[in-house]
Amino acid sequence: MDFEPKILGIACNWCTYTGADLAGTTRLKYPQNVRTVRVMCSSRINPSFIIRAFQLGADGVLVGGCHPGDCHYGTGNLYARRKLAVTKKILEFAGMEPKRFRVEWISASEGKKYAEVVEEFTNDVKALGPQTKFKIRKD
Amino acid sequence: MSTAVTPYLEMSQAIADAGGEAFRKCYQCGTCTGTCPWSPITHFNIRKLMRLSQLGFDGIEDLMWGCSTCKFCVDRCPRGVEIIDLVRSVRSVYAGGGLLPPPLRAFVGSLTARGNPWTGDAPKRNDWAQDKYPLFAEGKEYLYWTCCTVCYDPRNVLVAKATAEILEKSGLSWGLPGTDAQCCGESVRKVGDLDLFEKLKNNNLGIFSATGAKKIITISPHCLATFKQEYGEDYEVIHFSELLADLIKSGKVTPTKDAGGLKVTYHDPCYLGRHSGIYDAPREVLSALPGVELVEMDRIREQSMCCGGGGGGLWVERAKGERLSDLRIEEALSTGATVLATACPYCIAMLEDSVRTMNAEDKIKVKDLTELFLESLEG
Amino acid sequence: MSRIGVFVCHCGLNIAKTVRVSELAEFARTLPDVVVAEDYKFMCSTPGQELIQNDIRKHNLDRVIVAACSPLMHERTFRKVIENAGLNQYLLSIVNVREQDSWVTEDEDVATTKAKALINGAVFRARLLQPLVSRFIDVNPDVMVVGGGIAGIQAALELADTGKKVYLVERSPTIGGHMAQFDKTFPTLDCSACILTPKMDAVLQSSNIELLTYCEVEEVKGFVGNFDIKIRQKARYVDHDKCNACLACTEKCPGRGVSEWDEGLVKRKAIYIPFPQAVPQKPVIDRENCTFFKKGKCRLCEKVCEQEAIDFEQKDTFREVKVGAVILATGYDLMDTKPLIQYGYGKLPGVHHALELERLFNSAGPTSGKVVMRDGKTEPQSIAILHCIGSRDKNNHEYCSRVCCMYSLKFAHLLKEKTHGDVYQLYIDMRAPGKGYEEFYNRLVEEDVKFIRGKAARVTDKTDNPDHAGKLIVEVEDTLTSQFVTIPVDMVVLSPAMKPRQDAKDMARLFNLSTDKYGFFMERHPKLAPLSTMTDGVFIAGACQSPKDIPDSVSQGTGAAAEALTIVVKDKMELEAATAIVNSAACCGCQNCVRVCPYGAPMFNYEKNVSEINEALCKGCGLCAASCPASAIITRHFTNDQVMAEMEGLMEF
Amino acid sequence: MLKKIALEKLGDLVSALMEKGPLYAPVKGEKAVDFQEITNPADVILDFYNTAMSPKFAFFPQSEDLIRYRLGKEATESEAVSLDAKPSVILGVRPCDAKSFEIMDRHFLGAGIIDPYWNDKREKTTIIGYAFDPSTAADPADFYNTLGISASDTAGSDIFMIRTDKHLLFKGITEKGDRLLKELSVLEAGSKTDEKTFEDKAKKGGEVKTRFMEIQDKAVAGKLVQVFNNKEFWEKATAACISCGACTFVCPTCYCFDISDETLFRDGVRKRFWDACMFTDFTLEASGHNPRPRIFQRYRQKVCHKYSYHVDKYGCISCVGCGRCTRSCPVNIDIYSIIESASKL
Amino acid sequence: MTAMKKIEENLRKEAKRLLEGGEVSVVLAYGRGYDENHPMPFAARTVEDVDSLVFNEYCTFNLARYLPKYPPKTKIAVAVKAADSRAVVQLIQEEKVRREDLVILGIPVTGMKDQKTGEVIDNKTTCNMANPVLYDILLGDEIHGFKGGSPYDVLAELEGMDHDARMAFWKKEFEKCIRCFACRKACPMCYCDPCFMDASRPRWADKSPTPDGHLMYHLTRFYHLAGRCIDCGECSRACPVDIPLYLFHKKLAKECEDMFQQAAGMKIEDKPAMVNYGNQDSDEMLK
Repeated sequence: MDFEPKILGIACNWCTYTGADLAGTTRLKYPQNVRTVRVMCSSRINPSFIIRAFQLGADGVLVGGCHPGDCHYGTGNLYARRKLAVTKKILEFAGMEPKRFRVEWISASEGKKYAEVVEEFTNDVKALGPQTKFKIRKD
Repeated sequence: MSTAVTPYLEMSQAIADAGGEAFRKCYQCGTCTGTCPWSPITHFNIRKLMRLSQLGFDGIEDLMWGCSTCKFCVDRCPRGVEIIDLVRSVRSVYAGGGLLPPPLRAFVGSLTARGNPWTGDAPKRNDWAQDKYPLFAEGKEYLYWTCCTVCYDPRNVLVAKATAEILEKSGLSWGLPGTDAQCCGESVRKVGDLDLFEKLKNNNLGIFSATGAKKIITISPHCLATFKQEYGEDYEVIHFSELLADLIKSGKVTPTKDAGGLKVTYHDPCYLGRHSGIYDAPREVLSALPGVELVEMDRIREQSMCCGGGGGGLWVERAKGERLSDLRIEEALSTGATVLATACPYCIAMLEDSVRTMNAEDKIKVKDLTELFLESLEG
Repeated sequence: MSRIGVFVCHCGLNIAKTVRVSELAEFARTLPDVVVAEDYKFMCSTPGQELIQNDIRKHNLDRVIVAACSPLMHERTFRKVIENAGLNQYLLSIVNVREQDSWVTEDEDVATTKAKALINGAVFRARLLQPLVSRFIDVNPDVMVVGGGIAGIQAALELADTGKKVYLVERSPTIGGHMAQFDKTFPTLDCSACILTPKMDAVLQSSNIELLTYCEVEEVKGFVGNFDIKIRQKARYVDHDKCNACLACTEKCPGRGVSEWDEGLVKRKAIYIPFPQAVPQKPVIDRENCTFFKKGKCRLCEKVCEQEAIDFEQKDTFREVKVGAVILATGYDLMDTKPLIQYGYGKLPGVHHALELERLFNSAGPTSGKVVMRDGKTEPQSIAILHCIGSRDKNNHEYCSRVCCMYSLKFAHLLKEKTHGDVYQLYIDMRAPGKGYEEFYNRLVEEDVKFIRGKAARVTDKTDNPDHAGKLIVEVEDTLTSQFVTIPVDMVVLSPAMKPRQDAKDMARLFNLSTDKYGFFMERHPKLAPLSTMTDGVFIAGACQSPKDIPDSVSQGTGAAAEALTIVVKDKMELEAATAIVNSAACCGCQNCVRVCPYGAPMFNYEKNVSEINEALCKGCGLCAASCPASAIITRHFTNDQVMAEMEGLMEF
Repeated sequence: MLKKIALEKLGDLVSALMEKGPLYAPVKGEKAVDFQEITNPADVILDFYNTAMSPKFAFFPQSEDLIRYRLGKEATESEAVSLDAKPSVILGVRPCDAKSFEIMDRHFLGAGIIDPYWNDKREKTTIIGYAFDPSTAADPADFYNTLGISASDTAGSDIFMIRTDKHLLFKGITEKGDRLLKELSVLEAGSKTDEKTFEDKAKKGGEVKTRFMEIQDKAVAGKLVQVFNNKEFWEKATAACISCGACTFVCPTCYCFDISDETLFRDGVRKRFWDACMFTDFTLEASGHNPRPRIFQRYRQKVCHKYSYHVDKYGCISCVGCGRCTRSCPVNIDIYSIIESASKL
Repeated sequence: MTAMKKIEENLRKEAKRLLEGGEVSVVLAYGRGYDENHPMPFAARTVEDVDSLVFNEYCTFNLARYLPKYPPKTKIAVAVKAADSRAVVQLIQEEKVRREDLVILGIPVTGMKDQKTGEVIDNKTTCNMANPVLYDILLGDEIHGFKGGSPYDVLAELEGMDHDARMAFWKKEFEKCIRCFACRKACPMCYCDPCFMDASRPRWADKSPTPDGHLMYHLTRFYHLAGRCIDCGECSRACPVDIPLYLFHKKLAKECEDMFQQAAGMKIEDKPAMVNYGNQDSDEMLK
């Protein structure tokens, strides 16, 4: 059987989560490897969540927020962008493949973009194979 | 017999698959047709072509050769449809099997057999140069990419020479491609023969990499747009008019001879203007010429009128009254100019032809920028 | 140990078609702490709700998970359901197995596997959910309306009628807005002034409305129920308390400025009231064009003013206003059509834009209601009205401006009436979806207006046809016959896009609103909360939200008034409970929360050396929690451990 | 019993020991030397001063599983981790560290309750002590002499090893040691000369001088009780302390631990693992109250525990003067100096 | 007289003056340890204490670490080398200390040595600056023309590795960790107490010393120090098992400087980078 990656999604309530809903309302089809946690704002995302997700065995982590400037809380995602950028650098320097972590700004009206991003990211992660670097091994 | 028609969606899909899927965005407002320079003089209707494509209706074949890919409609389209892509796709779907109109058959045949559209012998490609100019080799800075048209078309050979002369005088390190150079493939791509285009492209890319060419000067805006948009990003491609404007600014070449109050008007080639966004450089060159007065026509720059030579149009015969170039000459004449300057071999061929058939040779001359410039150097 | 109930909704076949719902319930029963799991056809229906409530009682549930549609759809519904069964509403977790599962795949196995993982995540999270209690604060009973156009006027009047005090802030010297410029209104063709001016007067007369013209909002602090708003009163150079509106000054003034009201078609004085029916009827001095301000002498107005109301020394002043709710009705700008060179506006004198034509129709306008060319005398014999100029256009504004079809029809009618000329409508699609609109369209068809389905491509004055000399030629394809048409006309009218106010972004920033991708204010929900914004207590009405006609603007004004009233009618109000709090024992005093919060909710207590969060200001975004290195901030309902637990559950299988 | 082996045959001995069971011996890391379970005989080195970490981990690992459990639908299944230590050997334990095992025994075995985890491993392990090289000066941080330990003290070792120019000499100290020596056929029997050499070398150990002060367990214990409330003294002495746990984790006689249940998904382990009295949360109570919120209080606790309470409870000071705490301290706090100044108060 | 001796002399002189004049109530500097090579951080409170002050090439400690524990309005003189002064600046930015409470005694110095190995640490584990960025009194002569290369040169090897090799490197290093927390306790920027690692809800990482917990602890701590680490190298020197934490901190400092155009602890007017955003920020940084 093909490797089916487990991907953790973290989506902001106002844009990306709503955009993902829109993908559903418009009946777009895309791979179902992303399991999403809803948070109110991408700025809620503590970088440790990302590390933890990989420890829990996520093969990839996809973070979605409003487009910079369109944050429902005004400036939240501008801070989030810095946080997530540094998180990306940390993962990469620790030795995690950078392609396993992706941040996308997807607005509530971008259902199509959501589906496309998920598809592309799923394929990227699939190509990388199972993530074992951070995954906690139960012996 | 019923006159009802049924949507033929497989055809519509085939067109979409060939790269024309942007037509799906079209909401049939007619801005394209209203903008299209052909609308007042032919029955070509680009909107209708899109409508027929949307539903796969019959009649596409009758319309698809009318477009000269001037890009005016694309710029105006409120839906952002890449209309030229549609034209290309339709042509490739319908004519991919070789169902070309007769004039285009010779054009494609020559390209296939000889790598140029002018049935010229490949080894004679550089005959115009009479061995006066250097060949490009590793270590040289600029590759002067001669368009097939300036190599083989007797009128345009003058442009090739003028350009080479200016380059020689500029002191730049430059060279011509060898006789293995082939057509950039722009027109044949727009005619819809993508396989042939790929072949030509690969041949030319081979030349670039074999000779280490990194900076390429084109004389034809069609080569310019194709290299920039279709060949990849490893090269710096500039049009000769840009280079010339820079050379003048930096004082490397200085026009001296006074033209004595010559009235010149300038025709923006579609592929230099709308396709490549170059409007100012040619005008800068003209205004640098002593004794030359630039008078503008009504339709210029972003709204320039097409000469009709693009998209294969150069090889298609059109009846009198259906030629855009005739209209353009009329417009040029109305400005009182005695020289119609331009910067594209296709435009020169088209406009020159119109001047001849309209018997206006004593009223106006069609000249390339380089020719005008060279004249002012030889003072 | 929690006692969790899991309720799986079929949503008819919407979910059940792709997700094996009974298998899902079966799976849920195997999970620790899940004491009951059931599936049902429509969980949101009354029997479905009762099923949940009965199970809560029967199994003594303390957490409820509903696997159904998106939480954005029915979270509120199910919160009510469990609350009515005696559970705290925050002890609910919604699993989205429709929008983000059954609808986006066709593979049953894939959909069911994902649904299981999502349910497991919800169970992990549910264990850690905490009951939350709403908080109450005092509410200031007054309301501010920003923008004195028809929407704002309507909102202010409605509120004043209920006895509430309203501050109506308008940045120009008069209220009335764009509607004051119109002559007639579609589709009824009633006189715009006749229906608007009584309302303007009512504003002036109302003892509950404090009219603040020539004012702008400078700063907004506070939060729903308790806004502190700083208003800038721009210097009028006329003391309105002294002025008796005799307007002698405006007669004598030698200064000339461009009349905004007349769309620049004529000049007005430098000391002026914008138009005769302006409210208030008191003038202001336009400093730019005032001879005294420009040259240092003149003061004619001062000399003629018996009230000694002219005050050249006047400065901008500021005042603070406290209100409980705010309605923004700041309207729209008309797109500048000059950059669309193909239509020749600004170059070809025969080309007009819609508001200019409105002024030509108006008996109080520059031509006293005569439709004439810019020469002031020639009546056009043929007119083309060009729709969708800059609207529905990727190169300009992608949206439909919604009112142009109808006012273009109105123009056609008025032109027919006033000029008896030929009128062409060049349209892409005729949009007439409103009460009486289609009928109006039909009427115009019968009035022999020429409809050409095609968007105008070009307007030019160049032609070879001697018959057309001196005319404007409109080039267009009649798409219905596929023919390229050239129409010679005397006058061209452009119907340009309505666009967000130039400073809409600044206003949005002041009130912490978001704007949509075009720059219009974003509503909280396009269907269910169209007048609310993400800032509690701030409502929007009229064209500041999207292009709108008068009936819709008025409805929204009334609606926004009602929305505002829901807040200020109460003495106290409930606040969202999912806010952040500081665990002061863990706070390291780094003040990151204070630095990042967009709402200024965290404050640093220098005595205790810890941060404290003003929950009334907190919106629960969680930025502070993610910025807290010591994990001392608890974003309730999205706490670190809740999020981490959910992640764990999602990743187990 | 005395046995010997040529230095170059160390590898053979190591291989022989590895056949008996797990062998822990000093291995050179990138910077420091530490005990590790040997997988490659060539890794063992004997040229070292002392290991960075103490060998206490052999009986008291930093982390140890106690119970494994799985959260179930109705109930949680759990299972105690069985005690199944294999007979093992620690080679190369310095005299001060060997002595520490005896001190730790008093706590884990002698307090009325036998700690099964310690006991299981302790019983099954043979300790081969290793004299400090008399030709090398003691590290300035060391003060084991103060605690009555010499560089060639055999106390706490089952076998004691001394290196000569060409050989390693092994002397059985306990019955367990003798048994192992007998079983090791790679060893040659020691001659009379060897015995003489061993004795000489052992004596030489006394010539290695560490820092020294005269102390008596009871006296120090009493003194510290007196000084306990001298806040000024403690604050000044510990002013530089940053409250990390380095000193306690490297210490051979610190035995504090914490217990925690760690669950992933639904499988979990109850673990015990080192804790340190230097940490803020060491004494943090559930109520939020912390009886030792200040650094000086925690440092005082450490000193008093080792030099006073331990004396009261177990009759000896819980310190062997190995100097590790001082060496590992990021700010060079020196317990010896603190005891010294406290004694003078 | 060597530069170091001169600094020591000036340190005593200034400390005495400041304490005598009552300008400060404490002088944070270096005192004698159990031997020459092991000086200690020392807080001189009286004129008599001043005699115990020392300065030599082993006085590596970053004394900024002690500043936040003093109550506001305590007047403190603190001796700082270049990196240490950046720590002070960063603490002022973060409002953990007040500029007006400090008399900063700047120490321009190079050639400081690691106490364990005796190696010169310039350019390796520190920010490789010679002069303090902020001071009131300079205890030695400003150093001109000191060039030791970029503080980020030491990253070349790790940056050159592929991801797998880097993961292997860090895995091996983190496995040595004994969770003594000396790194965070020695760090002048790690003033949280309790630290996120001490929280029980959620337990970010296993409380017991597991490799997975080490990974979470160190990576999160690196994150918390991103844009704040002033590259003094104290964490790595404090580590009893020699984990080269400084490499990771340097990498993030370098990345943050690139992304946010701001180095930690250079200007007191700066806002800490990770609780800020800039108009020039772009999505490039997420690539």
